Amino acid sequence: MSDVIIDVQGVSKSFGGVKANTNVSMQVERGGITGLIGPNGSGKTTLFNSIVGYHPIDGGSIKFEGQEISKLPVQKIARLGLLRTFQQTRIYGAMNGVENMLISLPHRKMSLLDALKKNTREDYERADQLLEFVGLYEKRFLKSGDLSFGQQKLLEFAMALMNEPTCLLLDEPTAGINPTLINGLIDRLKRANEEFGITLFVIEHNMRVIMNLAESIYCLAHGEMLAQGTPDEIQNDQKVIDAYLGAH
Amino acid sequence: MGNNKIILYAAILAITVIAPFVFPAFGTQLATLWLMIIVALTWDMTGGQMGYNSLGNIFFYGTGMYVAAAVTIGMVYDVGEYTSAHGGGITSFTDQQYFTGMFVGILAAGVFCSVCAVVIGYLTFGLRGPYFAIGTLGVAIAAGELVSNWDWIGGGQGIALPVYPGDLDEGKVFFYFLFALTGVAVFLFCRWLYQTRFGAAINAIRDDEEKADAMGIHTLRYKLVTWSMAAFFVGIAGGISAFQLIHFEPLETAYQTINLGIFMVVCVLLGGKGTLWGPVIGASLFHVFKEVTWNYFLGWQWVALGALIVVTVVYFKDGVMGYLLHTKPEWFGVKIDQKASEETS
Amino acid sequence: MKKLSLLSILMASVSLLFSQASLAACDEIHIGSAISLTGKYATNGIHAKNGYEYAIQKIKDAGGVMVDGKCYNFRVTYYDDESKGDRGATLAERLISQDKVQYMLGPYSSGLTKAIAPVTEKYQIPMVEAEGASRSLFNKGYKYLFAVLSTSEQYLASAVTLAAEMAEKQGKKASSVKVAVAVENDPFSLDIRAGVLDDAKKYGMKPVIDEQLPRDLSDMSAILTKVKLLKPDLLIVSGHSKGAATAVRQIGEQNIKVPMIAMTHCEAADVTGKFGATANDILCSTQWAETLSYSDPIFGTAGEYEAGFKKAYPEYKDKKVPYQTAQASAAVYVFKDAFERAGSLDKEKVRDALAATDMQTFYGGIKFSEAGNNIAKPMVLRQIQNGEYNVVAPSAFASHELNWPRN
Amino acid sequence: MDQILGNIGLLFEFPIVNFKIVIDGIMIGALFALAAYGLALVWGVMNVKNLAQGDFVIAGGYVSWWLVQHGFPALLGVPAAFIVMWGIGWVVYKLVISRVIERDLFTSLLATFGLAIMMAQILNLLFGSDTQSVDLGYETLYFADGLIDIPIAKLIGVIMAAILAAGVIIFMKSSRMGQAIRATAQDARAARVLGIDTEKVYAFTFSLNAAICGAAGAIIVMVWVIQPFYGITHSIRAFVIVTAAGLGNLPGVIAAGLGIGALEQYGAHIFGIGYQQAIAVMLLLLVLLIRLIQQLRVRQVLK
Amino acid sequence: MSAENSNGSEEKKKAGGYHVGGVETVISVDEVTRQAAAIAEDITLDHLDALANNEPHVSIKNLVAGYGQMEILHNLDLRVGKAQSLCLIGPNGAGKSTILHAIFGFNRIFSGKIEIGTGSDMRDITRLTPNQKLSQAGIAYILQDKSIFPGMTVEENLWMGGFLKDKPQEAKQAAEQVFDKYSRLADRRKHKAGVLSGGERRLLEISRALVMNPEVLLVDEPSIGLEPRFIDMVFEILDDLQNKEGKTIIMVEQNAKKGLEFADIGYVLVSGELAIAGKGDDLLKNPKVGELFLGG
Repeated sequence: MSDVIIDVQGVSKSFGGVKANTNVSMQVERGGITGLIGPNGSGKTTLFNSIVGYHPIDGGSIKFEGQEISKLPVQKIARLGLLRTFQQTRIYGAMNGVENMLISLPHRKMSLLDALKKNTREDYERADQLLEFVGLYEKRFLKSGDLSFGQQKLLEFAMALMNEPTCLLLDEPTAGINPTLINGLIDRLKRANEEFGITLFVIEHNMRVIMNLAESIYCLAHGEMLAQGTPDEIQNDQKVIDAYLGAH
Repeated sequence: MGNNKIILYAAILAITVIAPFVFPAFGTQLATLWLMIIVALTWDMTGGQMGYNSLGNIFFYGTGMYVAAAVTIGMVYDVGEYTSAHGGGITSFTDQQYFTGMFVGILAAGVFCSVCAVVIGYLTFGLRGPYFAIGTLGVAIAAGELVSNWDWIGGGQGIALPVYPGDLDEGKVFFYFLFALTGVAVFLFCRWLYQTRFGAAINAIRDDEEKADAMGIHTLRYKLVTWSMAAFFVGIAGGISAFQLIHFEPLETAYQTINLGIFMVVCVLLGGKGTLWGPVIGASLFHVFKEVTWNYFLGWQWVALGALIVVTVVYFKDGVMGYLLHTKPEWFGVKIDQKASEETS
Repeated sequence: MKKLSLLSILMASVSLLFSQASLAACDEIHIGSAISLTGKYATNGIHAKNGYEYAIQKIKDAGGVMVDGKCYNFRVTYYDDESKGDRGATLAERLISQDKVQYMLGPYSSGLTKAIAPVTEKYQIPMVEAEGASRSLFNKGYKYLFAVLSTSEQYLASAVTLAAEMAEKQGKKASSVKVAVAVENDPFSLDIRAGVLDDAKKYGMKPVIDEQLPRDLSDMSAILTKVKLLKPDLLIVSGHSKGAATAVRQIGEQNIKVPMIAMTHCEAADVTGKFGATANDILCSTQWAETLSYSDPIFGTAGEYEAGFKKAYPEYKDKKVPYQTAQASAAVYVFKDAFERAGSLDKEKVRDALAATDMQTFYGGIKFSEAGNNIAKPMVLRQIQNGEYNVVAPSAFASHELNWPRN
Repeated sequence: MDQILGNIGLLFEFPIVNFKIVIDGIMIGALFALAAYGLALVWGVMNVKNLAQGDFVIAGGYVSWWLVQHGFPALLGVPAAFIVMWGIGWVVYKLVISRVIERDLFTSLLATFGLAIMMAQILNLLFGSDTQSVDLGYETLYFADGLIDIPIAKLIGVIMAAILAAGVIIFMKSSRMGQAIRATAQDARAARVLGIDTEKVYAFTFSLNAAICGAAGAIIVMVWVIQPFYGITHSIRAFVIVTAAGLGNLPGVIAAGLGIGALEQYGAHIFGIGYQQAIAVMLLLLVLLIRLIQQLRVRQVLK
Repeated sequence: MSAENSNGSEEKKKAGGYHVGGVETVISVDEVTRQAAAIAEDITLDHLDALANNEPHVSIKNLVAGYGQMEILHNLDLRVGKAQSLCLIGPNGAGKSTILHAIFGFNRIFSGKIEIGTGSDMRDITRLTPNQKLSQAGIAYILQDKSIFPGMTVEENLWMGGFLKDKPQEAKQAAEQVFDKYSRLADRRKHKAGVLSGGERRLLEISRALVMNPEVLLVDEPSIGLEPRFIDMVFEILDDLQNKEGKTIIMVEQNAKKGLEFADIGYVLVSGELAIAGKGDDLLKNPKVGELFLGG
């Protein structure tokens, strides 16, 4: 259990004097599913953005596979194989599902000459397979902008898989999804982890989801790392209960 | 490719070839039409397909003109002396000097412009939306101003190339085919490019660059490559124009920001942004409109052109191709799934 | 007044459409011209066009052009070149290949002429032009280009001579004269600059300021500040009408004290009308003045030309008829003369006749050099004295004494 | 090169020249700032980048000039241009701008560019292509041996510009329409929920912008010259200023306007007046580049 | 381009190497919609009236509405009594927010009526503009999140709430009353609204709508993006407004559990039509609703 893929050490970040993250440290194990929870305003999204390169950090270090990434911009980090999804899903609404998948081919592994080729039969097949995997095969020729929010989230997830990431960061994958869809999504996430061997790092608001999904959970509150442990440990941690559930 | 398409392409090709012989009097206008098609198609590479609306592509046109001229002249004379206002002596070029100079000059124009695109792109592709448009416009204006103050290349006097040595009508046809060949080459190039993964990637940049970044697409590299490909062709078009126009000067002919620089954008919008045929159709319509207004609305042609721009942009936003896509989707092989389109509400 | 010019554009375009039907008696000689009806040269372009039209009417009234016993009238097809070179070149192509004109009248400005001349040369179409003075037009070996006006390096060169004379009168060396030059960055003005610098060099004078004005000039106070600091003895300004207007205005505003100021386009910019006394004592170069003693059988004397023109074009009644108009008329007259001498409509014969031109006109003598520029007519320099344009140089034409120094 | 060094030398040889340049720059910059503020307003409130800004200025100038030609006092030109351009702004809004507000940013840029071409040409057809100006016939004040000259006309112009700017500031702060404009700029949807008729706000804002530009033009024609085709330079300057100052920041716009006026004068002095336009554009590029580098430091791009 | 490929076989390919999702795990929104339609009850107007205690304050009758050419609500009826609260739940795209938009006059109404008041006081307000809705009909709309004016102070934000008052002074007075009620806001009155915390912003959004003293509050997703303790705070405020001040509340809530716990009446909306209507508590207990929307 010592193969750490994302190593966050003592990261601090403040916006205009307001401290969003203070000395946060955490690790994501290779091949596992790690969760990050915390109430709104606890600095989850800030930490997430620091890792994916959306803004610079004030101090500390973030390493991906041993490489310091805290100064790299988004696209360079993505090209290392550390991929993210967006909370407000981002897919190419004007294109259909297959086109979306084909765009998601791992360009980071391509030379310019490779990019100047047309898509191969294998590319199309893989796109179809993954669309089937998330249950969108029948809708693959629909304009994706016309899909429902939940379907768009699934498409985005499929796109991420198409990209063959080493590690996938998911920003609130179940936010705004109908609860009935959530079970299926959890199932897909788990299978992506097991079958494709993709390390998942999931930020979630929904306790129920994360408890079912993650093997290791971190809890942030007020920008500080409050607790870390297995789902059971976290669920019974008094500090977490106080911070997260408020008056409950 | 379906049968219909082959017939269509063959017909267009045939018209292209015979046009200058059928309408010899219109040779220059037809050549200009191809120029418009070239600049519109290349503008659409970044503007329509990649979402970077440059107002500064005219920079490559002007630079292409000057590079072609400087190289051609430089192979025979000292450019500074040639352009000098005091420069005495009547200059002359042999046929061989003329054609070698033209070949090398035009090619150099293309290459130099694509290098310029990479350099300028490196600085400006961090800009988005209006800032990119204004920034590139600024580059083009600044370049025109600087060249107009650069005596070596003729400054505000402009620069004159030698006249085509052969027969006059032959010369006209010659330039027509230079433009037409380039135009066809650009069209085929675009047609191929948009079908590759690269084409899909630049579409992705257009639709959501942040997402493209997050998926690890080499956005900057692709942007630079696209623009430099576009610049290559615009530079070549500029080089050909230089020889066709013979005399040109920086502010109104070469770096004509508010003429050709904007017209190419209007052509694309008129025809339909982000489509292969849009720029071609738009350029043709625009060119005809322009020629007609300035025949029959003498003095008012600019008002008419301005109005055309406003109307196109404001009321006709998807252009001809967009309109056809809406009303005749079956022409484009798009199948409408009745059930699906109902569900989406 | 402005409305009138607008109206005249419309009328012209309408008459263009219907003109084929309206003329009868004499046959037509079809001439083409791309001229600036819009864009920054529009004012002068319209002056030139009016000059062409007035001459055509006068020639028609005088019985037309008699070629080999047949009577002809001129008809001109105009296109608007928008004051842009590439447009002009395209239009010239169009006039020649689509409208099939065999002869051309020039556009306005040296820049446009430079753009069009290669085209007319290419098609071997004789072009008589009246508004492109840059001498760089005449070192290209063009054989079909003829200019009735003096080349631009002569425009203000006599001002340098005047300044030298004045310096010597004061007991100073001519070489001590400090010259400041501010010209627009266009072919015409750059040529003027070249002429002035050449002449200054001859006298050993030193240019203390040598700057170029931008094409959309609206402020030249930066140069005028340097003028204040460096105190030149002669200030040369050239920038078409807007250069003249801006310069006179700011010279007055900033109270620039230079003993001699010389510029072009004073009349076209109507500096006396706009700025009154501020314009006093400024030297203005002109190709022609109505006070000069030239004359010819069609237009009469220079003074009669002025009067006749004002009658035909009432919008000019409150101002000077600009020389741009007069030389445009002269260009048409040159064509008439050449056709009649050639006795044929063959364009090669006409070209040869044009080359052999040697005539007197209300505009002055016209005789073309090998290169096609007019060598029979000097430039004159007028000084604005109490709101009047009085010829002060060269001495052969001078009607008034030079006021020096300017105050 | 020698000339540039010589020009720099003059700055040290006659230090007073620096004052002159700065004063000139500020007097010009004050007028740039007005048009730029109008641009910042429409940009901020309705996300319209108006490239016809300069042409509104020139049109305002011609309104004033026309009045003077017809015997009206010159100072009347400023309010008259304000009112006339208000009307024109309103018409332009209804016909064009109202249809580009919700559209992508390039649309407004191009639509207003078409507008700019039309306006310039119509002005040319109406008034001719000559440069025009209105001579107020006022004296010029001289200082420092006549090296510094302040034409009273310019002084009046600057004062009028200041009054106009102050009026606009007070209007935006305290009037209801001003508040509605600010609210709409910050969140149009929320403003609609509170019963603000944003359509009316947009129309008002755009008309106000045109009116401010028109008044600026009426001042410019008194202290400078105008010509139908000068619009684009004013537009470019407005964009330089707004880009440098940011949106919704009136003091910033004024400061940037004055600063750019001064910088341009310095540039014109050192490199020669022929580079004036190039200098304005270079400043724009420089500002963009600086802002870009700033953004890169926070791992972002300039939107 | 992709059209060529659309001719490809429609039958499911056996994906090499990957599991193919079985029918039981295929997740589909359509499936939810289908199930919802299956449980749809026959809803009578009497039933709706009864839920509104037969004294509806806001009534929607046979409403057909949408955006542009698109029809989203089909023949919808709604009744809510004075000082009652109604919560609309349903899958994404069912038209919940469209109802609020229609009531406030933000979208296109093809046919049908919206009325306010009971008996003889009943007024047809279908065609009023948002502006008139707020100033004449006493209806206020509280947007989802991020609708404050960040560059204005808290005080100015409240004054903007009274934009439609005849005199600015009245708006200021009304704002003072709001400050008296919510001292948390009063403490920050001179601060820029942009620096407020999430909960404070939501409080400001709600209280800003109170400046015009409306009778009906349209509340769009009050809990979205809020941490749990603020969610409770928001519902307490709404509860206070309904029960102490007699405001009628019509709410859209994604968090169906919270919404139904709070509301007197619950409507389940599917594809622009009413599927189930009942008392909030009843719906909570309804197993079908629970299965569909409450996550089991």
